[in-house]
Amino acid sequence: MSQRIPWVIKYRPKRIADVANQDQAKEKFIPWLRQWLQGRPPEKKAALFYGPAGVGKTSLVEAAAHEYGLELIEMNASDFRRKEDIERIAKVAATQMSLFGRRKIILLDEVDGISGTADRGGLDAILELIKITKHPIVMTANDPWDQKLRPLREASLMIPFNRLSERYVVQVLKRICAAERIECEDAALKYIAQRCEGDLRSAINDLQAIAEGYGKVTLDIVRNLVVSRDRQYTPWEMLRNLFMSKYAWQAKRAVTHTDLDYETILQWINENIPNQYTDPEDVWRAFESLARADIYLGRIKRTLSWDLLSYVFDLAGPGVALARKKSKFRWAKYSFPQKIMLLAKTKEMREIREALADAIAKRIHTSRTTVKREVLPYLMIIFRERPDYAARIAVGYNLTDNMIKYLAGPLYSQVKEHINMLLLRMEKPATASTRVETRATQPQTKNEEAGTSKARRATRKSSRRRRKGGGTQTTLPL
Amino acid sequence: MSSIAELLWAEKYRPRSLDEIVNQEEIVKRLKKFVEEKNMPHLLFVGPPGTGKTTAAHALAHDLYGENYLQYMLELNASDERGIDTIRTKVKEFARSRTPPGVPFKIVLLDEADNMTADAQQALRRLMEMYTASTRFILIANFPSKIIEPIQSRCALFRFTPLKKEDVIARLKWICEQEKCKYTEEGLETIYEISEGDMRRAINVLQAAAAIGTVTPDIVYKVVGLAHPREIREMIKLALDGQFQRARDQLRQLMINYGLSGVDVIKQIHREIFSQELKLPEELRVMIADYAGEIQFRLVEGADDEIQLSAFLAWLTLLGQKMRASS
Amino acid sequence: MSSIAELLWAEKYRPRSLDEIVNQEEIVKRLKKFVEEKNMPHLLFVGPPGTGKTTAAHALAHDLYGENYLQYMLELNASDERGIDTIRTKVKEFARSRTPPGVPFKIVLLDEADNMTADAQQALRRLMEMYTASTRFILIANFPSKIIEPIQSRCALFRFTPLKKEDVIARLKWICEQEKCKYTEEGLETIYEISEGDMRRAINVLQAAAAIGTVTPDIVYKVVGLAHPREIREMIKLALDGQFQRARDQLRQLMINYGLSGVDVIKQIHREIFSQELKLPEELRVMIADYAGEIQFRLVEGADDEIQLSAFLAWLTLLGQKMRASS
Amino acid sequence: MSSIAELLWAEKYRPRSLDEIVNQEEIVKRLKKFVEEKNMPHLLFVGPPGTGKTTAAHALAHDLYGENYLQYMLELNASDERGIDTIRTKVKEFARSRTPPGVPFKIVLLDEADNMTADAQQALRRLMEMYTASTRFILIANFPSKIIEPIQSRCALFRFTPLKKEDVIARLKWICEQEKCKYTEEGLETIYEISEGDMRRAINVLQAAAAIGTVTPDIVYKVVGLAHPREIREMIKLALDGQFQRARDQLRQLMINYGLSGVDVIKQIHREIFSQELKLPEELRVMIADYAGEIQFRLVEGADDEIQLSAFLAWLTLLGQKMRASS
Amino acid sequence: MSSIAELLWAEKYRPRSLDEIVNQEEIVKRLKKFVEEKNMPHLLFVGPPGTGKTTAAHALAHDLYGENYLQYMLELNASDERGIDTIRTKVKEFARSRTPPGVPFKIVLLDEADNMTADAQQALRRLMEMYTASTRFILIANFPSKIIEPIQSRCALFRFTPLKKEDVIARLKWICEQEKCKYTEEGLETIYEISEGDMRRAINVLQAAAAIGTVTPDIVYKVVGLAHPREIREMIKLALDGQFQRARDQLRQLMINYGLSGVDVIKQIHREIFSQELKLPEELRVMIADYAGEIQFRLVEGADDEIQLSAFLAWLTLLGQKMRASS
Repeated sequence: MSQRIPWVIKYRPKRIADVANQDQAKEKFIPWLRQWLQGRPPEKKAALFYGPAGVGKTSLVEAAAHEYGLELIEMNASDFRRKEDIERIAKVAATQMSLFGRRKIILLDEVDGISGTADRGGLDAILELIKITKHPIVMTANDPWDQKLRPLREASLMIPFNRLSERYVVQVLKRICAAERIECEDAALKYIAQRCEGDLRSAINDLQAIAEGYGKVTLDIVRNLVVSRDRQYTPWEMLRNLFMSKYAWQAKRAVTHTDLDYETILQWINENIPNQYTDPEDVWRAFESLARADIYLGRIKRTLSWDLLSYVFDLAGPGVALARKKSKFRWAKYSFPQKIMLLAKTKEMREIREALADAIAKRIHTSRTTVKREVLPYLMIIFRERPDYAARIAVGYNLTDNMIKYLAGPLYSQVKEHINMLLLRMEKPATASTRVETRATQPQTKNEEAGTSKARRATRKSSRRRRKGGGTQTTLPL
Repeated sequence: MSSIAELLWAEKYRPRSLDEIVNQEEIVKRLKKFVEEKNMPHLLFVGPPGTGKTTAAHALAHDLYGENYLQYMLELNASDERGIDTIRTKVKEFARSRTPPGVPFKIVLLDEADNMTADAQQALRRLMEMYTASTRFILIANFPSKIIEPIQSRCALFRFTPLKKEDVIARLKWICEQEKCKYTEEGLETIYEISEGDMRRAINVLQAAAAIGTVTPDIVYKVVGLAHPREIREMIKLALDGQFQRARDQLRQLMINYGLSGVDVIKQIHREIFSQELKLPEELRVMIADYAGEIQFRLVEGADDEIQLSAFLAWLTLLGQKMRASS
Repeated sequence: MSSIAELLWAEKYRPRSLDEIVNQEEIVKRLKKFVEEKNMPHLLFVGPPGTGKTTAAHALAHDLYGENYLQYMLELNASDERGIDTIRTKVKEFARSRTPPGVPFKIVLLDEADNMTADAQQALRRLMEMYTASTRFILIANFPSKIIEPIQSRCALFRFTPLKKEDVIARLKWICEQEKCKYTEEGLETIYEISEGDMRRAINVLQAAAAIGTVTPDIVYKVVGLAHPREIREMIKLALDGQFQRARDQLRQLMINYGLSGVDVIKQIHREIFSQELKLPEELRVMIADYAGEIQFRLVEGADDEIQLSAFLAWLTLLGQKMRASS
Repeated sequence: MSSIAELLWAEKYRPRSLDEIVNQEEIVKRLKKFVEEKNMPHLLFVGPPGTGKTTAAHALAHDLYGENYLQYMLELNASDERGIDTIRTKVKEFARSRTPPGVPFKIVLLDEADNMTADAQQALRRLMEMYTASTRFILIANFPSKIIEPIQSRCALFRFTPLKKEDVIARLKWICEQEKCKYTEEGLETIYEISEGDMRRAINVLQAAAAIGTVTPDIVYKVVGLAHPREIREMIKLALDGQFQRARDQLRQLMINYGLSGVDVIKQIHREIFSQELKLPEELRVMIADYAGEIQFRLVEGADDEIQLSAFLAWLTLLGQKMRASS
Repeated sequence: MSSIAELLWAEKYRPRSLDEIVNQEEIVKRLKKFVEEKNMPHLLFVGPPGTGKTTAAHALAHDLYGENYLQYMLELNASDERGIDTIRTKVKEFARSRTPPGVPFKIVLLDEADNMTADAQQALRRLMEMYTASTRFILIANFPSKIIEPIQSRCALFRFTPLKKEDVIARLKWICEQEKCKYTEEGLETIYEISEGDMRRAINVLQAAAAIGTVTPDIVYKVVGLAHPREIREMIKLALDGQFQRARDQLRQLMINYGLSGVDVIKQIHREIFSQELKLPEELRVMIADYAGEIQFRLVEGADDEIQLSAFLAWLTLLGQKMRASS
């Protein structure tokens, strides 16, 4: 059944060049790998790739293995990774290649998925493995900031991967469509790309599901599959029927005869109550009823008493419909729930905020919630009032470009300029103050990248790159 | 199939193939496409209990592989051990095992996947990818939000909704014809209402009722041990008319005679509130439903049956008073 | 029987054979038929606690197999045996044991069957079918609605209703005569009211009360650790009369003297609201019943006994004020 | 006794034998009978915390078996031991150990028995029967109503009541003399009020207060981490006077300075509304008590402390306004 | 001062060792004893936010284990961890890791422990017992009364008190000198007042203010004003003006863009309604505060914060309309 190979596998990058959109990662990774291949193992014998799912972390390793003719030894979350399992790999890793054997590269995928209970001793064994290995080791993780991974971070070259741009995802999808001779609409591909939020793998899976199901990829089909399908009433019809109901049973029928799920139904009604009702009293009554429906939903979630589901429908349907006492019935224009759209649109921004909160929470020893409430607002003020000072804090916390963008908003480029100036100054010898250096040796604030000598080298490289104007990510030493 | 299947209509008339599934048309249509193409992505079936998720998964497998489909499918449900260890051993082994010629892939069916730990889901996620050439996963869940993001993005999502009245009744009628049993329209409607969109339950009730005689509402209520709606409505009316004590006596009678628990009573009340037999201003129906829900929740949390139901009737009485006062 | 049976009247005066059962005539008649025919289907006994379900099952077995009936009966308690697996093992073993002379089957008695999960009940159903040749099951449950349909449809249903006042009192009197203990009519009536038709409970209370002296209402309330209704009514009246602080003092006294929990107090209040001893406009009873439900729920959720009951009394006080103002 | 006993006055001054127990005379008299007869039934001690239940049980055992009584007594804490199985194993083992000379039974002391589920209590009942030849159980509970009937009827019941004010204060004074610490009358009275008849708690507070200096009300409130009632009253007054903002500042101060949670504050407010120090029309007290119940419930359900108490103060402010407007 | 990298002052000037902690002398003294003896019980640190609880825990560990103390300390935050299971797994794993040289135990630091449910705390207590041989727990909480009794009795309690004004201001001054930033006395006093004794907050405000210019009251107010989203006030005004839809857009801005939770929004609303920026009749303020309490309670019970807050805005809109109509 070879023609049935899933497209994610069929169109996996074969060459390093095929892994697009991750130039910075490659810039760090390839020289490191070359050192290995030239027989001079680098100081950090492992590299840790991190970043969101589906952006090419594993692919890059596979492509490199393919290109340099390395034997790929892989271990991932589906394998047991107890102490003894890692040690098995370690045996292989500790031996030099035989005369005829191929060189090897070891891939430990998803180290953040190493389980505390089932993979007892696994992390310690990996550290041991890194010490003794005679072959390059690459690890991947979505979230490398977990406290238990700290030793791994310290022992590894940290290589960040970016979320893929929408444009790039569309390109890839297009290429696949061409190769598969699938008729496709640009708008449809764009829609898929938007929804996948930089996760190429899920985009390709979606594409394949649609293409194989329908033989073509049009915006209509995509929308239908991606939003809700399989319904007697579209959300618009559902709303129309609901708001026109004179009797409780009609309204109940409206909300139960749609195949939107209950949470989505509530969102549609939430969005459109003020579109339909004009009198504030009606609006309020309707929302009170909807709020009761939401309370039942909360109770179902907490107690798993599905019996209560029908009360959700009673209050979201008849309750909202019968709230109208003063408003005249009118033909209203209904809108798609803004909250759902807004959440999709801001997903990346929210992720950045979480990452930022997480990074800072660990440094000042408090919860993410507290950081979001008590620290980020003040940081934001500093970033938007004093770009020069902000730049120093950005350097102090190794903030990524995205984080800086989030904090500085319109002043982003100014903060960046200051950072570049700081980096230039750092290239001059003996400017770094001792105070900061001591800080940096503290375990939890330890620079993720390397010791100081290495750092300087990396700095030079990154600042040179920056002068060329390339790159979207800063991983700053110090 | 053994004789049990013959005895139990729910088993006997469980759809074997996608064609026999009479509802969820859109879903069935999409699933049939997969059979045609002999290909499919990983699937995630979500929806409340009793909406046919497991049945659909089996029917799909049946249509793909024929009668003996079970040899190509590994089924793990909630009562099975499904920690990270099982995923790494049992599931992996099955996924790795040789795919027979002519079969495009094997199926792993995981029921109540939302109850699996995050660890186990992580391991699963990798398996889904590694063995995607030879194995497809069907995950079944009540709450999609409890499935980790990377798995969701690897699956085609299918939302199952509670069965519609006409679908359930059509199915019941068809079974009645097969089994040559007598029924009235109202009898079947009563079954639908009692079973709340759960097809299996509906068929069980039908069978029990048919064993006694013609399937009428009376017989149905008797069989399931529920009060006759008329009695429930009487109780509601008594309370609304201000006859609180009499309503309470009626309540006691119902609980004793039918052996109803507090939740049983509230559920029956809830059903009657929206019935047209009960003459009520529409707005009041919603208010009563809301309060009934509140009382049911309290009972679920462990409050006392009698005190809570008294409180409910008392509240109805007060409502009736207000209603009369305002008119 | 051992000496414990002697000590506990509920045991000592438990009917041994169907003939000795003095109520539930209808049921007894049907059960005797089975003894005569030496055959029976699976049985499902439902009804509130203390209505004689277990007693009837034992009496039936006694009449079928004679004095040593216990060797032909396997008694399982659903809440004892953890999980269906134990049940399965035990039943398997028991089914293999020799059958009684003259009767073609043995009996498995499963108490509290409604405490089993739906899944376990499904497994049980299969067990019932598997061993139907050599065994009959008697399932006992409080609420029939918690027994799954397929089991219900396999069993003959017997509904046990709460004992009637005259039956309970006649039985208590008879025991008093046997035990030569003194009582007043009101004392026995109080026992009946407290035990709510639960015969076992009634006999236990009788025994405890008789141990102290003549069985009077005062003694009975003392024995069961309840406040005397009079005191509860006084408290309610004080609050309604605007004497909030005194009502609160009374409340404290009750909780301390009788060791009553908040829920106990609310239950007793609930009982008194409907008593004719308390002169109250009907409307007030209704409002109090409504609010008592709210307070009881709060207590179930873990709110503070004293604060909540104070709130209740405060609310009563406010209600009393309004009432006086409007009249 | 180890050094802990020396350190903790509650331990140091705990009565060792029945003779040393200065209150609960009735109970002590009955218990001494058992010692004389060297026989006793199972016992059930009920009553609020700190009324000497555990102490009495130990003293009884001491008087029965002498100084080394602990080797003949198994002490279990129902809420500690996970489930009835542990209890069963331990009791089994203990029952096998040798019996004390001269007394035909050993004692199993089971604390917090009312925290056991009804099922576990059923199992416990069977245990009590099984080992009745060689052991006696002393069960300790706060609320008798949470102990199942069959156990109650197997035990002799002892009701412990909260200690009287004069008894508590006399005891505290006596300890103060032993320990040579200074106190004012009001200081001891404050301790009594805070400890609500719980002797252990009273002694603990006394010790903590004495460690700081003379035992005065101020010191006592500080030690137990409660706000001074004056401050609570001030806050209430500010709100009623329409000074919402200042009342809220006061609230924040209280929460921050004393580390009071919302429930703590509500409890203190509840206490103060009934104090004579706070001049309030009776009607207002009642309304506040009612609303305090509502807020306390919300807090128990997990609502935010500061928001809920602000809402409470806001409501007080409104109330104050209306009051002034109407007068 | 470094001219390149800069840190948050809250981190930069956090005391590293017990010696560097300048207040809470009593506590520091007791903690130093532990370091000397290289032994300690479990600890419970309670007190308002920003009083140095976490800092003290770190400093203690630092002094016990030296610079690399973090490898012997597991830091958890109850409000970030997903349930007790995660905590259990992490602790289990950590307990297995090697112990530090010279000190016989490692430390588990659990912040915001009072955010755990009572059930989770029970599980925690068992964890503490299980690993007591190799680990010590430091629990941090705002309110001691929200920690269950059995945990409290297993820990040595440390009460952190709010920092005194002079302490806070002295510290701020010292930082200003280190950082060479300009300030006025009134500026620092304003910071103290705004931060309500929370040192961390005070330092955050100082840093932001100093970044803008001389730390004067004006600048401080500006910073605090900027830190609190303007959208809250606009939202309230829009709603009162009848612009429900636009008000809701603002709400979404707050929740999605600023990442505020529902409770955060309610808290901010509380702050705004009593601020002088918002012109509102006093009575209205109070009504809104009262209703906000109600809504916050619903947030706890409901599933979707936005729906509940929409209901709040709808109510405000209605209120605004009535207000305009009456004036």
